[in-house]
Amino acid sequence: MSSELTRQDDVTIRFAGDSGDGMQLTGTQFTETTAKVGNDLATFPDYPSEIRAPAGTRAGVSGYQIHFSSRDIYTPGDAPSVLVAMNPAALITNYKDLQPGGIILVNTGAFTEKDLQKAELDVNPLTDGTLSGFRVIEEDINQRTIEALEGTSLGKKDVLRCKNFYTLGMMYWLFSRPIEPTLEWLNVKFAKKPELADANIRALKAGYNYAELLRLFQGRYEVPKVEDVAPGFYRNVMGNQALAIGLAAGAEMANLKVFLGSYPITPATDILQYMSLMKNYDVITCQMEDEIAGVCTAIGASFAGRLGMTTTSGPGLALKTEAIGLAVITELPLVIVDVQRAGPSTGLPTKVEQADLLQSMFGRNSEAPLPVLSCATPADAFDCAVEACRIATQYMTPVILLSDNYIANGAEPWKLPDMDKLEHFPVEFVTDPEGFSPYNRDAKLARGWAKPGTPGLAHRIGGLEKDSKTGNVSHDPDNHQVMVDLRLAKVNGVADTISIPPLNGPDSGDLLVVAWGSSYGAARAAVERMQKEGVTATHMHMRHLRPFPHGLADIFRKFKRIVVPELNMGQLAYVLQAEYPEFRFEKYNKVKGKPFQARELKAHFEKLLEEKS
Amino acid sequence: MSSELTRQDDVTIRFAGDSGDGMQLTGTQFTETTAKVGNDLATFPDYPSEIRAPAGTRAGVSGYQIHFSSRDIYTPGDAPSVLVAMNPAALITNYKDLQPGGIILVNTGAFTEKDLQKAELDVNPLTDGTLSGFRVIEEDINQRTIEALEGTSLGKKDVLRCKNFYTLGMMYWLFSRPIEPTLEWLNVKFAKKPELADANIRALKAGYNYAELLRLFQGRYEVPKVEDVAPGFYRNVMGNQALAIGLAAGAEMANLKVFLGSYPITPATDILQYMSLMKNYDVITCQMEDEIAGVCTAIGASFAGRLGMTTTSGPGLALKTEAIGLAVITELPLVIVDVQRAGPSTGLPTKVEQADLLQSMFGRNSEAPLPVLSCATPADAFDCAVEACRIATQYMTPVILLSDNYIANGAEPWKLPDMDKLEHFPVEFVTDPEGFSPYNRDAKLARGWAKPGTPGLAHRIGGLEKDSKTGNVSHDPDNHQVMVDLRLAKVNGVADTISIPPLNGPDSGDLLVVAWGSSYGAARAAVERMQKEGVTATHMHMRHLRPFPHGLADIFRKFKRIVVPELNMGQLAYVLQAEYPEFRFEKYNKVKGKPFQARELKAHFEKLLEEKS
Amino acid sequence: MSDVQQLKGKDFKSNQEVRWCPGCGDYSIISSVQSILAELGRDKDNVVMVSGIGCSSRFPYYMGTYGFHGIHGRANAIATGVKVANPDLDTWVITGDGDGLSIGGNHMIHSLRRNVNLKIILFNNEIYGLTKGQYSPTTPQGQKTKTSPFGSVDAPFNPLQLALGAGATFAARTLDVRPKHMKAVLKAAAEHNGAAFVEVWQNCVIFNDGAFKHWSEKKVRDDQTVDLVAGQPMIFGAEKEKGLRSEGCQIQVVSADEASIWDPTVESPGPGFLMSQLDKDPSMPRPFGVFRQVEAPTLDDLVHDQISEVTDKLGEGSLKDLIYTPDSWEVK
Amino acid sequence: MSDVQQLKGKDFKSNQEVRWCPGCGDYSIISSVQSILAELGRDKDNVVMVSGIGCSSRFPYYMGTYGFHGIHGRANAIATGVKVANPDLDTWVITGDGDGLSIGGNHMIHSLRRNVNLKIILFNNEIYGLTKGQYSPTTPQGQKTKTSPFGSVDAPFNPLQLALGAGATFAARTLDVRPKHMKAVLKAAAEHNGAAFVEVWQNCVIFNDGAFKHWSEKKVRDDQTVDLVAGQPMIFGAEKEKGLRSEGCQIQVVSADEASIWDPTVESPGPGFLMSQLDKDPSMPRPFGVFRQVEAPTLDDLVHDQISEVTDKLGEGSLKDLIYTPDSWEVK
Ligand SMILES: Cc1ncc(C[n+]2csc(CCOP(=O)(O)OP(=O)(O)O)c2C)c(N)n1
Ligand SMILES: Cc1ncc(C[n+]2csc(CCOP(=O)(O)OP(=O)(O)O)c2C)c(N)n1
Ligand code: SF4
Ligand code: SF4
Ligand SMILES: [Mg+2]
Ligand SMILES: [Mg+2]
Repeated sequence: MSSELTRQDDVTIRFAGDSGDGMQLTGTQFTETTAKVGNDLATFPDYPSEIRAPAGTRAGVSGYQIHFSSRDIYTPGDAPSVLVAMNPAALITNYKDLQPGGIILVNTGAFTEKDLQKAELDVNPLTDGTLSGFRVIEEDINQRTIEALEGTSLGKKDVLRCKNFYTLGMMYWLFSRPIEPTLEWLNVKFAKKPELADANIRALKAGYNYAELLRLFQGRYEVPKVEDVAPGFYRNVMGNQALAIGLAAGAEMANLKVFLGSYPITPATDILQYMSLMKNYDVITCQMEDEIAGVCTAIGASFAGRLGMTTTSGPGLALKTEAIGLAVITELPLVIVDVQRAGPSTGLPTKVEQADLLQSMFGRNSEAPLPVLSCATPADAFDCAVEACRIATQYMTPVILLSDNYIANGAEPWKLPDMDKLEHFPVEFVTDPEGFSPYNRDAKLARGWAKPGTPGLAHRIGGLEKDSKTGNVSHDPDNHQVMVDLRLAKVNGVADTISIPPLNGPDSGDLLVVAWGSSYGAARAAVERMQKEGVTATHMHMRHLRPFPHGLADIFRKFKRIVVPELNMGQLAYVLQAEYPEFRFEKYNKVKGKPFQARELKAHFEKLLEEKS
Repeated sequence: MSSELTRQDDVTIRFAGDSGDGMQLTGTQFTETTAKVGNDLATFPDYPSEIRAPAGTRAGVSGYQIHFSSRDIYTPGDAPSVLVAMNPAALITNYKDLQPGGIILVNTGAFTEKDLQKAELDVNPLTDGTLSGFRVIEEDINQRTIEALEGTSLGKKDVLRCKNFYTLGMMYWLFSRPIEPTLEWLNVKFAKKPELADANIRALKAGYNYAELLRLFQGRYEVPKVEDVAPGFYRNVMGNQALAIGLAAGAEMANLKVFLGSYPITPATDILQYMSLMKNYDVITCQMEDEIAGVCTAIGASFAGRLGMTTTSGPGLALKTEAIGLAVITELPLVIVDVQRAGPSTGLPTKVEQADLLQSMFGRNSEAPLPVLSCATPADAFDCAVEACRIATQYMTPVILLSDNYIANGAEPWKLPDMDKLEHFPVEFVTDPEGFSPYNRDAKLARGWAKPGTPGLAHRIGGLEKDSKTGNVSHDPDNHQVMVDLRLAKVNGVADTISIPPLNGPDSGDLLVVAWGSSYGAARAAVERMQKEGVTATHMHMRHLRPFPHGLADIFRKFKRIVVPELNMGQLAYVLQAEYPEFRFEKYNKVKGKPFQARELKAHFEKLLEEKS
Repeated sequence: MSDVQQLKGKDFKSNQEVRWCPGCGDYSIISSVQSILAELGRDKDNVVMVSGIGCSSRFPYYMGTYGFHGIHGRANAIATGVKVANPDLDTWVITGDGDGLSIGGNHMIHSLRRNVNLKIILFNNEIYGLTKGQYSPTTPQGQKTKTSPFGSVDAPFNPLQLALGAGATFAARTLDVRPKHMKAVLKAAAEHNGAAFVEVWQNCVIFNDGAFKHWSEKKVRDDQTVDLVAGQPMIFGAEKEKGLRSEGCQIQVVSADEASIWDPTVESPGPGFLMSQLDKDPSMPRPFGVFRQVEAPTLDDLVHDQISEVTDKLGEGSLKDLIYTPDSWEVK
Repeated sequence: MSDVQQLKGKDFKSNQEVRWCPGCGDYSIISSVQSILAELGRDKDNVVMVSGIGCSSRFPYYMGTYGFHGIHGRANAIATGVKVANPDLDTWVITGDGDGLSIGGNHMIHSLRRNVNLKIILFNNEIYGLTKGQYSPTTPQGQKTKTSPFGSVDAPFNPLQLALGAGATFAARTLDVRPKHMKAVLKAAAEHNGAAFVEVWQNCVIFNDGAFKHWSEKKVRDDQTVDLVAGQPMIFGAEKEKGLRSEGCQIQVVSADEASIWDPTVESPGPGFLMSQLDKDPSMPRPFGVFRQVEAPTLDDLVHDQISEVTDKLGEGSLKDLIYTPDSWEVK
């Protein structure tokens, strides 16, 4: 066997093991190191389900996929080229996704008869030909780890817990990554438990050395760093984390303090968790008794002069809708984040879906328009959160920002914004009693924000319709129409400050792919691959879903066909069809709790183009 | 002055007075008697607002309009020909709506300086020419009532309370109505307080006699009964009442017992109130702690084998959406009634609007389709409620039935269904354990309904996605798609059992008016008037809003223009446009808390036709 | 800033016409609130009145202070947001037996356990007024209302017991027809540092007239009610001749001189809870006044104290710190 | 119908794999429920288990009875619908401290006040398990959790006091690690005619391990806890040498022979309320067992009794009566 360094531009690894095997940690460490090395990357953790399944079962399998490259990439990869399988259940539920000829590293230490039974296997897939066509590396990682840690003070259970770092060491060797960042991390993480730091470090090094020593793999790979990467500072970031930072940044850019009223719900909980760490940024987080209290405290806080926010997922958004209507009629700024998950009802709570668009647009009683936006990638979540804060405060309106759990738990390198170039949008509270009325509006139709405690501005707002001039309760029919029209015009006016999203591809042609949310990566990668193969197609990714930017029709007009791939039954397509009836929006839908893969989109787009010709 | 009987085919009267003047009662009595006389009729009560306003103020004015005719009519009339104004506030807020030359009966007993002040009037409109162009009959009704009741044991306050019956007597004389039905009603109503029955009867008779004696009016009118009226039994009914009866009837036709879990909210509360009187029909009503508990108890009751129902208005529907998603995924029958009111948020809670359509269709997290229907008139509410029960039980699905407070509080003669011809749709519960699985489906894709307590059928349902075959919790991606598709196909399948609504007018032409809900009367009347004037236009009224009946496109195709008048910003038009992009649906919207008037629709339709030519 | 010292009750009025039914108990409550705010020298630009939906919840519109007329049942949650966002604001919750105990019951109990520094006035008329007469969670079992035409089957809450069970640090009861008593109770509430729950028995002349007449009418009042005054014996009766004596869990009617002294400041909510149990016993007078009044840290203080502590420890964060963390790297 | 007499605990299991973490307290609760249902001879086709969302709320899937896994916080409401629709069904609510006291707090207190004949088991692990470790309304103030990294600022509920304040006719507390005690309590609940609230202290090994160890561990248990047994003296201690004596509102530790007899059946919720106040006093043992157990009409009975009464009085209505009322008229 040879072990020269083979250059490879694009690798996808999937770590799979039991929920207790620490695969998420292994994946994250590999990711952090890979980011530091200067690769572009995208990740996708895939938890089994909310509930803990018995160890060793198929339901208990936890996976973490990382796609890294010396080029820009947009997705965590379709088919992995390397699979790490820590037990039979992990192997059997994952091997089919692997590329033909891919490498499988198997921990044979977990392939006893009992292990096979737990995975509902009658025969051992390592021996029955199941894996023919793959390059299988069998290693008793359990035993190797035990050997490596001989003589430590740890009990057997704790020793075995280190096997993920042993494995990580092997993978670091295989892909020529430095082990130092992980060593540092371990030292910090276990500063108070040096015996644990030591054990994991020993395991990591042992795995690395073992791979080198025994030449386990047929070769060793190098994935050079991205060369044409824009200069600047970078940081690896997860979607929920970027969103949390963006919310804090957005508030600061509005010159306001955050008030986050929330209630835990997968996959949005992290945002609340991240923000509850921001106490020294004067960020208030209140975990309330339910979603309704979460949004209502945020509304109260906005009334009091903070920037009210609330974070949730689909079922929680459903509960908040009545209160959001109150924010619409009182015209208070409010940022509502919905990290979508698969439904209906509780559905598949840890799986991805983008099916809350129509709920966001229309899920309120009566005419209660508000702006809706959605983020495309983990790093984009930062920009979108800032944008949501901008719109909320500049237009005095609730805003819904849609993310999903593919973005939320995925990670990618984030090019940090240049602090000097951030365009702040400071709020000016009303302070002048002269001519004050709560519904005085500016040119954008936003009403003035006068906070309690300001002398001479005492006023009352609320859920009853108000006179457009005095702000008093009004039952006047014409006034109602005026206010309904004003609220709608204000929201539509947001279109004046946003622009058409960039086109990935020519600005006219046979096929326009209009996508939104986390389908970004798959849609863009699919289209770019087609372009490379000489087929013209263009991808346009919508950040603003209500209102749409001006001028979309001019773009639509220039394409023969428009297709809208969505992880739902066709929600954006529905909205586009209603608003641009002169064009035909073709749906391409998938509702399986899984993201699109670039190759499946590409195959579909190619089919469309063939049909046409 | 002559007082011959003038025949008139169509009269609209508006009774207006202070909230405390009993105008709603006067109106209802006039309505009941008019129904018995055999006129067709439609009514529209207009309360000031939820809250009691100070006596005598403009905000405190309460109105009741009745339109009756010897022909079929569809609306409570646009401009009244007679206005009864019990005080200055009532006069000033209503006289402008009157037809030119119309009659105004004024109670001058309430026109003191103080009364004028309360109505914010500097000068007396009776004397300053305001009313020129109308035929004003001034009468001190307060004084007349006091005189009529001299010698009774009642105190002055109670005596004055009888003035509405005095007024009613005058109107009965003017329009040649019998007083007997009201006498009977008074005797029953005050069976336990004969002195009150007696006083009101004396007032009523006195008013009648006085009008006759003094020839107060220039003439006396006769509105002959409708001649070509279909034979059968009739009853005058209000919308909420018809809806309540329909829900009870629907359950019975499904061979089930009602469980209504609800929470009071204007204008839906009456339905709960009517149904809580139905104890001897084995109807269970539970007023719960909130809307969420209302719908959740109904879901639990359906699980247990009753027909669960819940009634609410827009803000309440917003609260129920999460739970409705649970009913969607558990595929339990559930009837949800939303009596729409003007919003957003609390909005104008006693005013009409039809702006909950999009909320009904899309206001739930993820893909959670369900059938939506809407009623057109008070009597139609009965049929729609039965239809909602049919769909809910035959398809094992939640159904949303939309009404609004124009229908809810309006009244019309209802042609009672022939009991023998009612098409029952009895539910057959699953009882056979052989091959049982909770998601076994029939040809309509409805799953079987097995109720707890049935031996051998113990099973678990819930909000997590279930395996389409076993009914166990499933995280399988393909199964999720299967279930999402099945739920959608089932709801779409309802279209197989409904038909295209009848066309009022030719089946092709220049203009098709597509309306829904309580705009029925105005739209139909507008179109029929145009037809009488020789202009062709056709009205189609949608009962089923999701799914639409098959074959609509074939109708749309035959018209040059399609207009959709709605009391919202264009919700049905939006849906139609998204679903039938090959046609153009023009919006005509009004959001003023008021119903359409036939004449305003006619004017708009005529303008459209002119534009075209 | 307005010279708050000189404000009178009427200075706390807004320019909006008050629209409760003539005779409604709400009038006396609003004027009591207005006068105690004036007496306490509160600044009307610093007061926020938050309500839900109901007749009572129209209250903020009639006050010349800042006000928020929310949605049904959510006043406590909205007010929690106001108070925690800005603890300097003098924040009041105005709610009804439907608004605050039915749909809003959860926010009520949670704001009490968290001890949010809110002054909560619950207008208890034992009926839904605004929606025209349905039973509420305080309507007596058996009462006929619009939605219980054959008598309500629901057992009602005892609002004080619910509040105490939820951990209220201040719980009191008063009556619309006794403005003096009401003002004393409201003042105590206003000065309590923490969540103050005040139940006010309020007559709805239209839909539930006389619900409280057995305790509110002048002729029976003295015999049928007893005032709990901190540090005073619990005496009652037309001649102040009777008293309550609490022995263990038993409370007995005794002569005035044997009456026990009332102390709402004992740490345990037990005595207040036992006292409110008298409501179940027709032979006993109904107690009014402050049932519990103890000091405990408020949520709003705790939130801001924690922010200060953490900031002291970690240093004030800047936007840049948040974005440029140590794990970032530079590409040149 | 199955021969219910012969069922065993395991006959109440479903065929679904149980998926709680190894070591989770939930296991002992489900097996206790299964065995008491068997012991009481309940018919599994007549039992309905209703839950909300949470680790604990997966319970119905593991039972071979009818089951409804609802949405977060709504178990009590769904179960109320089940029970009132068909009072013959033996209806249970399975909920957690988050599900039943946080988002579901309102339905909880309302079902208790209405005395719906439900058996409510609240799995109190003082944490949100399913969402991986955020503080709940029973988490002690100051505890660090995922959403309170600097310590929780919320004061917690005392679930028993909340239940009693809401009017619970049956309220009890037990522990996962004492299956015998738990079964006795659950049996009493199962046999109570009315809403039975049972708080079970349940250890979450993953996110809140050892939360109850000061009262649950064998070595401290006897000294730190006292069992409330109806008709028995309240004694505790390794040698059963100590007792509780209640004098007035004071409860004191005395020697075993001076201990008072515990009686949960007194009408007043006062004694149970005072007993649960001991939780605040670190020097006192924590009481377990039945805190209150009194008879009162149940909502489900009242609803159906009213239907019968009205039907007896007015006669059974027919669809025709509903439609063809006396005020209808005929056109020929
Ligand atoms: C979500 C929602 N549900 C129901 C209503 C209708 N509603 C308005 S006020 C009210 C009850 C009011 O009762 P209470 O709180 O006792 O106030 P009161 O009018 O008696 O002062 C109800 C049910 C509403 N406005 N919003
Ligand atoms: C409407 C809604 N909000 C939030 C959630 C997320 N969620 C699921 S379980 C849970 C809390 C569970 O805690 P608890 O009731 O104590 O149960 P445990 O897991 O501890 O047994 C939360 C917040 C949800 N599923 N639905
Ligand atoms: S209805 Fe009752 S509570 Fe409402 S304003 Fe009138 S009297 Fe007061
Ligand atoms: S997370 Fe905690 S409560 Fe949930 S199953 Fe595991 S141990 Fe039990
Ligand atoms: Mg009330
Ligand atoms: Mg818990």
